[in-house]
Amino acid sequence: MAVGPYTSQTIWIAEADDFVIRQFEDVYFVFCKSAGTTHLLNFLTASIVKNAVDKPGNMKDLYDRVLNDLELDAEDCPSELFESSVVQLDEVGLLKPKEYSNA
Amino acid sequence: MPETLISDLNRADVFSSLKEGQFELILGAFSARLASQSPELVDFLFDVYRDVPANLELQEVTDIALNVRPPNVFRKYLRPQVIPDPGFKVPAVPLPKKMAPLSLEMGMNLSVALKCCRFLTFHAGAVANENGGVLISGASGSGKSTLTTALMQEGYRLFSDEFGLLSLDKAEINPYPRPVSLKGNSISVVRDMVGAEWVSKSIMNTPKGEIAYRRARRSDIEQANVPAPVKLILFPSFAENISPRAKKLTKAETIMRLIESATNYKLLGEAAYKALTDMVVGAEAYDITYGDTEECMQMVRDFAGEAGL
Amino acid sequence: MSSTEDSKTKFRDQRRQLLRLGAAGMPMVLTLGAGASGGPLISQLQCVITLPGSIRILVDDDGAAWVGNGNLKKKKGKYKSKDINNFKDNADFSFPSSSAPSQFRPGSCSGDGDGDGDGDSSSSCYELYSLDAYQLITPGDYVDVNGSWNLGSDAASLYVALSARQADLSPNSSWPGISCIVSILNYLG
Amino acid sequence: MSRYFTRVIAGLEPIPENVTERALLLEFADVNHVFGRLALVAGDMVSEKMQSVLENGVTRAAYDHHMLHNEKERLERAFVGSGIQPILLKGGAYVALGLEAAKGRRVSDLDILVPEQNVKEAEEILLAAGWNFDESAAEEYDQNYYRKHMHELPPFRHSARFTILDVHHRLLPPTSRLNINNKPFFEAAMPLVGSFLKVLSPQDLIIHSAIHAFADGTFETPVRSLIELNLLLNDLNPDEGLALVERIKMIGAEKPCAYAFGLLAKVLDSERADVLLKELGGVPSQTVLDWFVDRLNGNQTRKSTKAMLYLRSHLLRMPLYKLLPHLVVKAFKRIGAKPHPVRLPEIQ
Repeated sequence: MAVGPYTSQTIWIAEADDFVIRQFEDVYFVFCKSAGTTHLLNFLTASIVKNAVDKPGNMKDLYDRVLNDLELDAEDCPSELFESSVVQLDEVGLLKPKEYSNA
Repeated sequence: MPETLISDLNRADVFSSLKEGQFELILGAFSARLASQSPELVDFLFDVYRDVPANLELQEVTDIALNVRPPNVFRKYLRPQVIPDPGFKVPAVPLPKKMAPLSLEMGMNLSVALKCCRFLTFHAGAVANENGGVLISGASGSGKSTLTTALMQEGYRLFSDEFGLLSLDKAEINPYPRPVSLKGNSISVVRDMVGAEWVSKSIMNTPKGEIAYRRARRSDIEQANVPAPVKLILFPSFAENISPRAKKLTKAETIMRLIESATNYKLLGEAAYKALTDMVVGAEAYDITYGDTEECMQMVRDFAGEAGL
Repeated sequence: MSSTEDSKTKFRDQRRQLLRLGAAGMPMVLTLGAGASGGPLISQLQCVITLPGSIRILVDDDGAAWVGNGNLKKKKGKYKSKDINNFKDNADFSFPSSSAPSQFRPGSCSGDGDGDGDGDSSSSCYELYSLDAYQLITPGDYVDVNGSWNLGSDAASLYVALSARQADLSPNSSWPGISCIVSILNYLG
Repeated sequence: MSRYFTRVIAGLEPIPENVTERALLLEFADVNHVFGRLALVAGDMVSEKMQSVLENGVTRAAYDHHMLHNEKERLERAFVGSGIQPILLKGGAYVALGLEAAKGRRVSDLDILVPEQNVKEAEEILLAAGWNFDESAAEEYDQNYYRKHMHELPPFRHSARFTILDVHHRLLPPTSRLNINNKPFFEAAMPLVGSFLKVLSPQDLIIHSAIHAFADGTFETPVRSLIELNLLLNDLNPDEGLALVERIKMIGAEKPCAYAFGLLAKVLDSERADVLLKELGGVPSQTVLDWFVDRLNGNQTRKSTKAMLYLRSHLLRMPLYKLLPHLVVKAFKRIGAKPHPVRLPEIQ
């Protein structure tokens, strides 16, 4: 369930200053300072956040970069899974749309 | 000023101090101000808390304030009962007057669990030797108290059978050596293990069945301000007639489990996250299933050795 | 194939499996320590009371309460005194005044036909609550993160309030769910 | 003792030197939900031990503020682009505005105000964004009850975060005897900097706080309410202060505000409140004002409390059976139902 409206053109960003990330094995614990919440990410969602920190982008852009980083193809990681992962990150406040954050 | 222990005090003085609500108990991580009209509580303090530093007049504000009192003025005359009153709203059941000690212990535990934020608080037993500490995380009935007692017998200091208190600035646990609470069958197991003189007389027919307390040793109390780095984390579970088995846990699994067993993880935010992950980095963790305390201890000894304890 | 490539393949396979699970709906983000109460899961708080049969609770304006399964019908907002007395006489449990918290007590109170002794007098000084047979009540849901009771004004909340009162009056009674409520009242320790 | 402790926590009296009094002060602050406030007032003027005990209150308030920050963000995300700009109320607004009244304050729920004509749409937006009606109010009866009689929708609870959100469309129920003009609140609401959300004007914050404390029925956290009102009032600049009385009259909140000012003058010696009270023509009833003072003093009945205070111990506690009704007062509006998760009635 999306937290709010977004489109394919929405630019997603992640604010690195707001996180404390610690990796254990293939699992990432992320503490979100502003919200005071702890989240567990896997390699996919961790890569999404990392890419959105380095260079915010729209859904398609992030999708391409993440697949490239993880050496995966669209068969391994369908775009629906990618989009639902972005929405989950939005839900917990680790990603947000850029136009919203500028408001 | 040298510390006064409860055993140094006069019984009548302690009782009148309790009546005045002036009795100050100073024990490791937390101090407590106690008030009570119950002579049973005085007996209990002189037995189970005899080596604990205390003052007849309040010297400082305390972490915990507890009034072990009859539930209301009228009930006192109708049917003697006591209720723990930690000075804030908690669900508590009034107990018969003879159960005042249980009421005290429950009230102190509730206060620590719900009120104190200075440490990341795990629902866990904790002990340590000169090389480091062991955290024993488990639900009621997992044998936390029995294992804590068994490790004490092996030369470990008692930190607590109920709370692992992790500092927020470094990966150290802090002692709070209150008496170890024993239920049902574990009472006789522990009496055999440590000698009957170290275990209080049983309180029968409590809402939790038969209860007794294994006293902290003077050496535990004397070192109640000396923290220890955590080296070993155990998640025991007890089941009758089961052969012992253990599984080494990954760091990630350990972190997730510990977050679940912490009473104030969310509350403490970033500090808790850092302290907890730091602690797990420096410790080995095992899930243990056992049906016999000695068999379990054999495994624990091995793990402790590997962890450098 | 070299052993490093072997482990690389295994690693990839594990990741692919995780992605398949994700596509099947497994969450890819997990928020930790977000229990319903905002606090830790305390096992004693998880116990559930299953009501053994349908239960009715009658509350008067002083907060006294009677618990039974008798029938009571309201006419024009009032109960017949005869029915009330009958319910009280057959109640399985009764509670002294001040037992039911104020939000469960009848809002306004009036009686009529009083004193003529024909058994037809009626009163609005009562409120009746009903609980279904086999209804599940989780008293722990009514304890908030600070350890305070947080009751609504529904029948289940009333049942929880009276359970706590019963634990106070008689922790060893046959009140349905008494051990659950006592374990909550004792949790920790 | 309560008046004295309230004044200490309001920063009007020094922290007592006597250890027993200090211990009682800590308990008083805890019971009255102003522990974090006391921590601020005490600062480093007290012993290290007392500071470390008070730190518990700072931690709890910090947690609440984080939670609130998060909820506020989620709310913004939900409403962005909808054209509806909810107005943050109460603690949520104080925290978002960084007001003095927010410091050390605990906040458990988020309260928002939306115009009545937007309520339906707001409800749909919230349901779509993961808020559900709290189980305790999910039944049709309660839904109808809320919609008909209350000034808010049934409480929402977020399905993943379990936080509670109260959506108001007016500041008092239509059935309230007090006839509040709601329109000016909406008209004067101001944008919250860096956000899609709005907040009430500085004067309206005070008026709403007074309405909430004195007209909502219960005066349930008297010490906290009073200290909050005092801080809000102190934040007004002189011009805003002068305009306040006109504003109160326009809104029709003379009564709760008179009691608020009366109490501030009486308990906290607030000169500003005294001036405002005179402008309003005094309190409607001295007896009612005294009753509020009694509540502040924790009196159930005057006699019994006097006796209690003489016990010098912290016997302000109540037995369990009295505690229960007391505790549920706060929950009174959570008109409940069976604790089953119940399907929502369709929303047309």
